[in-house]
Amino acid sequence: MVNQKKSKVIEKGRLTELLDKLTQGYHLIAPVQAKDVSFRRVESGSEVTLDYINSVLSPKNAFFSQTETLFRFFRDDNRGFQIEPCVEADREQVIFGIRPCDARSLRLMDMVFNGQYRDSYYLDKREKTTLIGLACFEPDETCFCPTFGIDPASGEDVDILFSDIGDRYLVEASTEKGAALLDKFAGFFVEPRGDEEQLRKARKAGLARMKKLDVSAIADKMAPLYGGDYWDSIGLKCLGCGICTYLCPTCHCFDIGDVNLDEGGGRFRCWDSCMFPEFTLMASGENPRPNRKTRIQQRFFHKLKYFYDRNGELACVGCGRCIRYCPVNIDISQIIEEVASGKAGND
Amino acid sequence: MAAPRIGVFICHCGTNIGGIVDVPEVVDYAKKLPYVVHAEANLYTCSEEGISAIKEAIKEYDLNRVVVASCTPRTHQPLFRNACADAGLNPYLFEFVNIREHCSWIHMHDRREATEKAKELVKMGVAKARWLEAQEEFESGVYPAAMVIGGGVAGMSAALNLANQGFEVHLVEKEPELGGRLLKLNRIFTINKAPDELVDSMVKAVQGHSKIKLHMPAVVKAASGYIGNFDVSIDEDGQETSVKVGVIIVATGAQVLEPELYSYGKLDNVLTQLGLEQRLKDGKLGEFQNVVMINCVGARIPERPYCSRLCCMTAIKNAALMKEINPKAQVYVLHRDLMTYGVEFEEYYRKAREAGVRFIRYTLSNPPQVMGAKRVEAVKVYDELMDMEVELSCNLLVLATPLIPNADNEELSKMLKVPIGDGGFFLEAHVKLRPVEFAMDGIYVAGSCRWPADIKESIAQGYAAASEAAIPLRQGAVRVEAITATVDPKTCKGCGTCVLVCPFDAIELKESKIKGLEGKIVSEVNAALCKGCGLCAAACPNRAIQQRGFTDMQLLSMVNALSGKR
Amino acid sequence: MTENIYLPRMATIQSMRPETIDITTFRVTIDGSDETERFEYKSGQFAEVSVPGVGEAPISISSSPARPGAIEFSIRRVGELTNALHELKPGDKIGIRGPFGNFFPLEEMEGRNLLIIGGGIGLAPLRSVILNVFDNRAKYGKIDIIYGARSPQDLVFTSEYEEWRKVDNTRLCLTVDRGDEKWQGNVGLVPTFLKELHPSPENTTSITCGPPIMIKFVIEALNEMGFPSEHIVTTLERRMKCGVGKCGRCNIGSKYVCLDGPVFTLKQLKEIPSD
Amino acid sequence: MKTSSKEVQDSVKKLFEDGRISHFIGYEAGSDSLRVTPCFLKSGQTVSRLVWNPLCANNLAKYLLDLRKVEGKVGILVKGCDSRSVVELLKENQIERDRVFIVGVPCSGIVDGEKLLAVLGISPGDVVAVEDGGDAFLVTTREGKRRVRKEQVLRGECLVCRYPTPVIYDVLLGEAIPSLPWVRDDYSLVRELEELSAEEKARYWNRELSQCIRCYACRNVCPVCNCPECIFDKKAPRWLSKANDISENLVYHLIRAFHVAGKCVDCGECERACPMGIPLRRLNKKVEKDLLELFGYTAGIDVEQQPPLTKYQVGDLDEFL
Amino acid sequence: MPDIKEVQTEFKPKILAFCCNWCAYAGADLAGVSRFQMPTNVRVIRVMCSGRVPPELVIRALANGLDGVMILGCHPGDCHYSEGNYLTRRRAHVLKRLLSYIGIEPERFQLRWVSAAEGAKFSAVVKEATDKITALGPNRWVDKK
Repeated sequence: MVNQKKSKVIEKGRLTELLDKLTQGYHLIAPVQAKDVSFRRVESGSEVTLDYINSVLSPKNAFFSQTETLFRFFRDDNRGFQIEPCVEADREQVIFGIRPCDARSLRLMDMVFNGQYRDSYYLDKREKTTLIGLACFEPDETCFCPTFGIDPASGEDVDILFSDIGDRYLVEASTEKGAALLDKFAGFFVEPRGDEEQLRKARKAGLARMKKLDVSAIADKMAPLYGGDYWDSIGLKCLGCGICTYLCPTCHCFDIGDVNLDEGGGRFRCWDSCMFPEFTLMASGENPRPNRKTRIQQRFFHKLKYFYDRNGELACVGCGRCIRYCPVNIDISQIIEEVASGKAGND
Repeated sequence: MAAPRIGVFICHCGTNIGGIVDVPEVVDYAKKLPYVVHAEANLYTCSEEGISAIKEAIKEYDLNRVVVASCTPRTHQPLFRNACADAGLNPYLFEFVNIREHCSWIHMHDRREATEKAKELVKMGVAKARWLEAQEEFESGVYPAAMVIGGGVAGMSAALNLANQGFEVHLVEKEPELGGRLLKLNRIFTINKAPDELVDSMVKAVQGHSKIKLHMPAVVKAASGYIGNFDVSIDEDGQETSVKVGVIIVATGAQVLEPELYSYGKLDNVLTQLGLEQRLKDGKLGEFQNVVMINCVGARIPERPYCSRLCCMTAIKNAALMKEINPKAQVYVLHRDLMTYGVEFEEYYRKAREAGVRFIRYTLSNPPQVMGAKRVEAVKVYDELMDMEVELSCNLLVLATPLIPNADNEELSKMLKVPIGDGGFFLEAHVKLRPVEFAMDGIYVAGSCRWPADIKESIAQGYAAASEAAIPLRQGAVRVEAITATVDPKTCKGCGTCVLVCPFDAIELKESKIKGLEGKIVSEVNAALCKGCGLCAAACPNRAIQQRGFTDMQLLSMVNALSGKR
Repeated sequence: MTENIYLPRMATIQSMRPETIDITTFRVTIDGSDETERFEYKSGQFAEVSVPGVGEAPISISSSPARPGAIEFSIRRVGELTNALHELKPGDKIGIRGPFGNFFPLEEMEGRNLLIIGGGIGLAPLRSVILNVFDNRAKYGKIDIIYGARSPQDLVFTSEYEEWRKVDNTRLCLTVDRGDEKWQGNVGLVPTFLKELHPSPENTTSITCGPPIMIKFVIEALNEMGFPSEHIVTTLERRMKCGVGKCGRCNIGSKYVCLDGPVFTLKQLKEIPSD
Repeated sequence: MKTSSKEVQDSVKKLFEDGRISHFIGYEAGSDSLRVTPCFLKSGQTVSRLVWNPLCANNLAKYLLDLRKVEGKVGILVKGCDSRSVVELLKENQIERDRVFIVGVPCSGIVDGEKLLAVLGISPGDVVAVEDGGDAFLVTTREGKRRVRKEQVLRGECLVCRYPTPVIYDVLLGEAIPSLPWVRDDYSLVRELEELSAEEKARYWNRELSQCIRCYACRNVCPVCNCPECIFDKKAPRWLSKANDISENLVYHLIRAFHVAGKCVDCGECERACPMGIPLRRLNKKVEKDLLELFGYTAGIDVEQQPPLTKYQVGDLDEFL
Repeated sequence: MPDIKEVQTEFKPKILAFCCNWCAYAGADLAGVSRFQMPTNVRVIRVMCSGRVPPELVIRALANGLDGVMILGCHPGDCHYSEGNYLTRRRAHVLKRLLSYIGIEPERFQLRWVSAAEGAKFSAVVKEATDKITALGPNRWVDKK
């Protein structure tokens, strides 16, 4: 953290130009409009949209791609293989427009990919990335990030925070990395006029209405529900698709697979989901989670208990994607409420 | 299952393959393919030496899969499968790669590309071989009765042959009389005798045979089943009867073309050779002076390119006869080429010439012209040899027309599921190697329904078909190639798609009796009815039904191998 | 750059010894001088063994770290990867990542009697323990090995039994579910056999590995016999991919089998969900 | 939508009371006012949870597969499209007719929430309730009642729905609706694409399908995707790589389109479930259109009708190049 | 994923032909016996009936990068199994239209009838397919732009 927060301002009219400039030195990943908004690598500032509450896919793809080559191999004449690790992108990347909830999810993902075993594929990209957050003033119905102590208008988990205050963005660096980037593009930023804090405060008014659930002892309250019939009807309703896990910014499960060609091949990892039956299916044919009930139970226990047990944090940032996109309206916030209030008891 | 150990045998086929494809290069390539533990070249893999090389290699290298790259499985697969079996390897662990018909013979001018293609074909074969599985053949009984369709000489010969071997025979003839086309003939060529003697003796033998059941006049209305087990429904004089037989011989003969040429059908002194014979036989020919015969009428023309083979001899026969009846008559035979092969026929032709029959060659581009308004008065023809046009006076014009397929061949072919080839004649399984069998097991062919045949040939073919047909009858059982469908009852969801697409009603939905799946409705294949087409395997939504020898795994592995994937 | 945890090291199959119809012991050295020696592991750990182009699977190490020179894996062919492994031949290359997971607490067991109970292929990691303690024989008390398989043909490491039996103060008791004409040993399930043998819990740690159903009943039997839960050591099996606690599929409750296991004491198991 | 939630509740209550069903699958209010969620009842005591309104998009037929083994009959609420899925499930022997009790409701269209919000210019929280008002939806918002013409805000499949009344049922709640006035060209979406050049088509579908994240929601939500082990999940042989790239995505969606050929009833669930907004109906509609044009076949009408790709006519089109 | 395919200078399409054992495969044999010379681009996979070829296999072959796939079966009415080719024909119509709908040129997937007697037709079909697909250029299953 930078001790002295140095606030700057950029006029809205100059944003596209700034983004264009960023694409020249960095891989710029920013929200792009398709049917819904998604974070994509962009080649120019004009591709970027800022008219969104949150993206359908979180920017986790930029660190933990849906499919990522771990290494390639080539056969040699001597029944052996030459293994060639995949070279990481040589350029630094900037994620522009990340919401505070998604930024927090990266902190949770770091806990997984760091530690005793360092996942260099994730961590290298993480190190090479500068996060430019966009403060969130108009959350969606399904948003409940304050539940997890996230201030949607704060820059706690980003390097730089942009706050839309009408005709300008208030720009604050919260890390050295962020400050360095601002310095590099200093020409775009001007000194604040003075009314910025006030404007921002006004915009934040709406946030007071945001859903904030009680998760104070949720992990403990989950424990007795294990195996209970509370999960039966949720399991019955669940279609077993991977929407909730794939859209979730904190879900990190993956599978590893091989490609086998005549000349060689490679090994890749790709997203996987605890909702899929094969996820835990062993070669012997045994499956410790044989049905949708046990799988959905795993998902909620992982989010609300197991991750907490291991890392001291809940594995949810309240972004609301799984609620918004679940085709059968399984709602984690409802489940949290029911667990917290004791309504989720086993009949 | 032991790890695959594949042996690859690449045939030079003398120079047939080796002269085009760089066989040593293919062998080296094969050696490096996955699971290949041995690869060698053979001068002729199908020779005794080649076969023993396979057997030895199976033992020496402990092979559990064999791939031969040579000619076509349609002729040689049984040979190599037997070689494997002799060496103690299940014959279904053999895979055939065709690098002759499908490679060296069709790419003779591009040795490099042909070699590359041969390599890739071998690679695909090896990829499939890796997934081959041992199979047991299903055995099914053969009902000891035969059906012969057609009561001409071919059919009667076949029927008598089988009946004399002690098998029950159903002989189906559509006319009210046995004898077929022969009944209409006046004389038989080379021996110059009336056919009656021959026909009568055969008909008597047939009629008096306790093992032969005659259906006459009768036609086949429907047929179903498979070798050993056919159900044929016959319409016999308006009454439908059902007959069960183990084999079927098709000997339905052919008919003579009635041409629309040379004023035939318009002027009454124009006859076909058959018409002439009819008149001679009935003694209704009357007086004649100058006879002109034209050969190849309606034959060897673009619409009907084949040579009917019999007409030249018929024309010679009848020309000589005309000269015999009226030695003063001028008899001309106008021909395009004369087919008088072999000693006997050539001699017959010489005698006709000696008797004074005159032969004039014409060409298709310059055909004879018929002169005369109410009757044919003369025929103009451009004589190739003399290089001049001659006008022959004529009061009897006789046209030699070809045999053409029966109109109902198509109907019968659909009923029996046997193919019809070019021109509408039935098509045998292999022109050289399987001349009297159809590709459909248990159905055989003899006589002119397959190709114009003279009496001698028809009888020989009748005997040949009968002796082929006697094999399953005698053995009492046939083995079905183990390419039938199998169901994985665990993944089968009982949707019944396979039941709907199976052309043989070989699949039924039944309650499973397998432990752990009791009561589950799943598909069950009746191996006796399954003909191994694989329609079910392609239609099954989750691939719970597979065709042995052509599994998804095997086919997809070939596709992947071709695209450089493993 | 830190070490890439997903990159396998190339290794060479030195020999393949068939144990049963579908189990083979692979003796493997890691390519490069000293690399095999630098592969430091402990009994109970596993490695991710891979065939490039086919895949990777966690396989427990069946050799003893006290006997360097090569690493051994005894592998049953059950899936794609193990099938592919069985289709290789000596001299072929495979990939190795690891060692991963925790290990049997052999140091804590010093001075104690050991009761080693195995079933089927479950003897593989236990063999690592057995050979290890044999090589440090003085540090342990009595060693009882109870091992069972479905039939005499399914017993693994049979060629070594004679040698094992010669070791001081060591007993090897075999049982099979179904015997044959030649079989003269015990016939019956492992837990039943265990009860019959009735080893004393006194100063004894039991280590068990085998099919889940066997483990369940062995633990029940040990409980009955008075073994305290901290001295009942067992292993768990889950589908694993990464082997390093990232891919998320092998958890039981908050524990990752690949990271916190595969070795657990009954005491630890009692604290996590039972699925 | 003349049928009210109350009618559904009463009727289901009676079915339980008369012992005609042991389970019921219907809808209940969702976690916000633009959503409903599937509801599973085991007794008549909780029927008050049931709702029926223009938000009831889910095709509940898929759940019949999960309840195959329960004791007693399973009651289910079906709209026209859902009933056609039931027909397909019956055709494929996946359910037994006498083990289900079909409660049909005529449906004059389901609301597309996103379109509704866009047309009204409001956010989800503003909506209180949506009701059927004949040719319009009556939307209760925080600010009062609004009327929206149906054509503006209907789901895509409802705009081309030719079966507003269930084709199979044991009881029909409300009056049959013979046709919907706005339905005209069923296949304009398909035709538009058919007219493009090969290159343009490739570009279009590459762009759309490159977004696919292979969450399999389209498959899992689909009632006719009911194989116990999908071929995409099989390892031997492997038809599809788990690696997500555009090439494999194409393989997935093409094979899936083929697997539902002749079974897809255009209930629209795949497209509704897709989080990435991929126009999956455009793919399925293409096959539907071809089956109609080539073989005169429409799925989900008659249990006795044989699937088009399991039969043939000698006179079928025989041109290929 | 690893794309280690080398770049070809001259485009030589690779075409797969599933041939029915009874007709097209025999027709191909006859073409060989008759020494009809033809382009080397086509590789044959023998199946017992054209009806054995599921759309998945065609789709997979095209996705794998093969430039064309043909199913060669018996003429209508001539199926050895009486109706396999009719079912193939229905499936192929639907598949061909679907492939074309996503931008795969119709020439890349062909169903053709070749009898056992049509050696000349087999070679003509091979030549025609090779020419047409060569003219189209490489299969762009995935639009690289």
